[in-house]
Amino acid sequence: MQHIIEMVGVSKIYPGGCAALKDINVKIGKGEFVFLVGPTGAGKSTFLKLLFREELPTRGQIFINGKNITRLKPKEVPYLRRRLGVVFQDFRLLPQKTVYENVAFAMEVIEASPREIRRRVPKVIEMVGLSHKMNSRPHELSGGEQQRAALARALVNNPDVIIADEPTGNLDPDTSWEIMKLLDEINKKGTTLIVATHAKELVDAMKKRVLQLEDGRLVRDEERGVYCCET
Amino acid sequence: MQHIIEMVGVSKIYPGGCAALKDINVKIGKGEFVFLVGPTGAGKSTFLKLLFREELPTRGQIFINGKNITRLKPKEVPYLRRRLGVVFQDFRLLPQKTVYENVAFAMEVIEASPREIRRRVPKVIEMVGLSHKMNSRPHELSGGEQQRAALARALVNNPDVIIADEPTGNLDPDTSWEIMKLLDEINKKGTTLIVATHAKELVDAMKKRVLQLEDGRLVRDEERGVYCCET
Amino acid sequence: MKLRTIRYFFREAFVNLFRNGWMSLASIGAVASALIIFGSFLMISINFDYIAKNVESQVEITAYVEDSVDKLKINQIEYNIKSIDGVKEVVFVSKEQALEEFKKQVGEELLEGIENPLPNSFRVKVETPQEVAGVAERIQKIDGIEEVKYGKGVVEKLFKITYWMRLVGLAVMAIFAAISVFIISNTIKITVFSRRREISIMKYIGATDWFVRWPFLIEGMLLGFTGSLIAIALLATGYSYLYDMVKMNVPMISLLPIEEFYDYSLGLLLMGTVLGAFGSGFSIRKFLRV
Amino acid sequence: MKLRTIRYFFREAFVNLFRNGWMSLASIGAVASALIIFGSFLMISINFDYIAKNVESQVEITAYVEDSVDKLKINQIEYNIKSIDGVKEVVFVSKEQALEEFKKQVGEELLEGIENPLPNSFRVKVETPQEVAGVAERIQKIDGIEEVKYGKGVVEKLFKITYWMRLVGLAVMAIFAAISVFIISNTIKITVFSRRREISIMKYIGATDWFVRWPFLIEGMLLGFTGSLIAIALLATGYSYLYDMVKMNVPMISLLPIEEFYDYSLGLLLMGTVLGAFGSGFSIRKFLRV
Ligand SMILES: Nc1ncnc2c1ncn2[C@@H]1O[C@H](COP(=O)(O)OP(=O)(O)OP(=O)(O)O)[C@@H](O)[C@H]1O
Ligand SMILES: Nc1ncnc2c1ncn2[C@@H]1O[C@H](COP(=O)(O)OP(=O)(O)OP(=O)(O)O)[C@@H](O)[C@H]1O
Ligand SMILES: [Mg+2]
Ligand SMILES: [Mg+2]
Repeated sequence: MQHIIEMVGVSKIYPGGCAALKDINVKIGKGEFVFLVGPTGAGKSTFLKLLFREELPTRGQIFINGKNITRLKPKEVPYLRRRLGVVFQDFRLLPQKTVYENVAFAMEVIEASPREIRRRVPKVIEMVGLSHKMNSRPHELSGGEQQRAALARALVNNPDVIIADEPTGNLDPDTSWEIMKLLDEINKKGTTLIVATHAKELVDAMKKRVLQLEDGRLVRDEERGVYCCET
Repeated sequence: MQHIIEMVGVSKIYPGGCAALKDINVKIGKGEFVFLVGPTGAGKSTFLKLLFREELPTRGQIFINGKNITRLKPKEVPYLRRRLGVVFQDFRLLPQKTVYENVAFAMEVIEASPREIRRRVPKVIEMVGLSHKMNSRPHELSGGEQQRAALARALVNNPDVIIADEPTGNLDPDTSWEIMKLLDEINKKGTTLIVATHAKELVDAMKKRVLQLEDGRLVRDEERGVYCCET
Repeated sequence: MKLRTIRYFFREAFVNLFRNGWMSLASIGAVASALIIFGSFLMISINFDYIAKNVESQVEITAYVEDSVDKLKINQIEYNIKSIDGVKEVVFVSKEQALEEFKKQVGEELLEGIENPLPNSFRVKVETPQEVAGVAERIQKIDGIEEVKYGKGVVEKLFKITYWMRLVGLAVMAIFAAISVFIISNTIKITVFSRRREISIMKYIGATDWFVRWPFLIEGMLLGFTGSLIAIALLATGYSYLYDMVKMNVPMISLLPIEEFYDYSLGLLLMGTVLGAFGSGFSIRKFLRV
Repeated sequence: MKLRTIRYFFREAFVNLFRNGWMSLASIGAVASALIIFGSFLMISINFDYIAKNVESQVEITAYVEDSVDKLKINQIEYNIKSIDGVKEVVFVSKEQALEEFKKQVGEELLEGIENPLPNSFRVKVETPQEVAGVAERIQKIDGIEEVKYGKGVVEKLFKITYWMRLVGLAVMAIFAAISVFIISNTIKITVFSRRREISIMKYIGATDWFVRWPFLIEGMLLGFTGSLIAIALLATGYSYLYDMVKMNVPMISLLPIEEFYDYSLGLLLMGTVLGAFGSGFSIRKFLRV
């Protein structure tokens, strides 16, 4: 199996001294579905932020598709990010744009054709069950609706890797299940998925690879794992 | 039992036409612990926003402690809000202030004495398990840490009613449990609690009164209820 | 309101001033620029007035005395002129003095050996230049005065010019005062706008309008005050530099000495401070309605 | 870059202009105010120059001809003067004309019956007023010229004044140009700052720097353009009003006609537009670093 993501000896110490990640070594293969679990403040979001270069590691190397992304020139960063679809924990929807425009924006960035945009955007919004809110602005949406809008934006360009930071934190169990099934389908088509989550039941039911962080350390890496209550 | 909160025929239609709440009639007694459940977009946050006057109902009356809060003059609104402790779904921490300052601010608003502030704030931050992040700004916190900071701020003034909108959405199951136990303790001391949540397991385990919203309607009101998967 | 709350307001204002870093600098810069502009116009306008006064004060009346009048009568006439209301200064110019001056003007050699055709005269200055016509008329009526001249027509023109100088100066100053106020309040409005979320959060926590507003007001005051100080310092430096340069290089133009502007600087300082405070205080209003 | 992307940039710029509502208005207002200030000083400075030129062009040389010179020789002298480099206009003033003028000046009756002491003379105007001394010297050397006068001393003073008028005008204009640039870029910087979150989100989605920047640049350009148009319209209205007022009420001062400002307005328009565009383009930079 080819490794699409590889972390070698990665540590992240935030200015201020908080060591959010400590010597992480991990390989993720193409097409894998990985859950990232751990208590609050364990470093899950930091782990994901390193992948799309929101943060740079203090030590260590990160390879995506064999390319060392800690050495990227600022000019190359956008092209890295375009191959990743990210659902941010705090959503990061553009406040002035409607759901449709937010999703379309991700396609405009890669200079997709207007026809393609008009075809694809409504389809993806439908997939996350937000068709009825297509023309609402983020501040007119409920928490769960914002979360799904963020998910739709991450999916729209059919990225190689989808990085989702608690994509069901604001969703009821039923909707969470649907979203997970959707992600599973996307994964089956070959997309690599990395999902940080606290949804114990979902993790237990899905039986995917589980990476557990604890206080910045990778304490468990289990194929077909469970959320695990005690470590 | 005395009713601290009473909604009479309350409807909320947002500008744009979305009917978020439809003819809600509900009474909540002093010292009750109420879960507000329902699928995403059902109107839970709207329900809570009506209580602290972020939104005004389109129709109907809302009484808190027997006072009709839909008729409050703008000048009276702050005094209503001071009797409520609110955990917002989107946290609403002041971005320029540290965790300590954010919590202290809620006490400064009610003109508490500096001594009282210095005594009480660290205690409450300790209660939510955030002592090690006391001097961090919100953007330096993980999602779960922000959520607990917001909770600390809601608790600090010992309000009559605590309104929490998904206070565990960004927390792992263990931490969620601790937070719930904390809220239960506070409730046992006489504070009324209204908690909107998607955490099925917690609701099922706590056996409190459950109000279920579905598409803006109150479809279930059960003492010692469960989250309930099918309606 | 409790004393500790007032202390909190001031602490909060100072802390925000520093936390907002370059945003505060930008506001201070805007206040400073606006007041430099307004201050410059103020100075120009005041100098206009000063120069106008200078020029006006040079207006004088020449009263020619009849040739037949003797020394004694002349003293009497001088006394009569002096006792007219509004006369400031009377100088007697004898035939001989007049000829001397005339020779200087026209060129000595041309008038050599000609019998002096010029009469005795008085030069009269008035207190308020605008009264010159009235005074001239009254001098005319004095016995022994042959003719009165005061540049009729020219003086009127001069007054018209100085009147217009003043009017335009004032109008332009008023316009630029308005523009300065706009620039200051505009900038402060934008900075407050960029903190609207903060303001709404405070309100949701249960803060009263004034609890939110006071620190903003004080912060605005500090910004305005600092900006004004900078403006005043730069204006003073610039003006004294200009003053020295003009004095050295163009001695015939005399500008108002800088001391005269002390009171005005206080005005500028007040203006900046008040605008800063009220700009913040007012702009915040619409964000408090939550 | 694809054509559709360019179309997207423009659509985005226009949409943001409207979505940001009063923030856009505030920026336009800032550009307009700053350019009104700069434009006013530009107009003042240009009028200073114009008035200085007017005054300077009135400088003339008077060349007195020796009494002994006859009619023919006078023609010859006139020809000689005309052929001097830099001479613009030569007017012959005969003894009789000179006396007439002198009488008007001094008062007819005083000079009645006196033999005419005044010589024939030429009044010479030069092309560049600053050359007056040189030309005067060369006229002096012409045979038959007794004396040359051009207000030596006074003319130098005059030039000194006009020189200073121009210098101060330019310096003040430069200072106010700088202040205007500061006000515009300052305001735009703050508005961009208040959208920094948006900018960073776009970058996180995978937008290149220029993809984010272009709409801002175009938006800034539109803001600047609109602001400049408003400034120009107000300046033109104000100036033509002033011009008419001055013309009616103070006919002795002549301001530059408004037509002369057409080219300058184009300059202002360009300045506003470019400042708007670059202000946005530069301010955005630091928020792109994510
Ligand atoms: N910008 C920052 N500056 C300083 N410290 C930070 C910063 N971001 C995160 N941290 C700290 O790093 C640690 C890990 O944070 P991270 O966001 O990765 O946690 P997490 O596992 O995502 O938690 P959660 O489940 O609550 O979202 C936390 O203790 C947090 O306070
Ligand atoms: N400001 C608004 N303007 C227009 N519609 C709104 C606004 N706020 C909420 N809505 C709509 O009202 C409905 C109820 O929203 P609400 O936030 O109350 O849902 P919720 O139950 O809290 O959902 P979640 O669990 O996802 O947070 C949603 O369909 C939402 O889109
Ligand atoms: Mg996180
Ligand atoms: Mg909600």
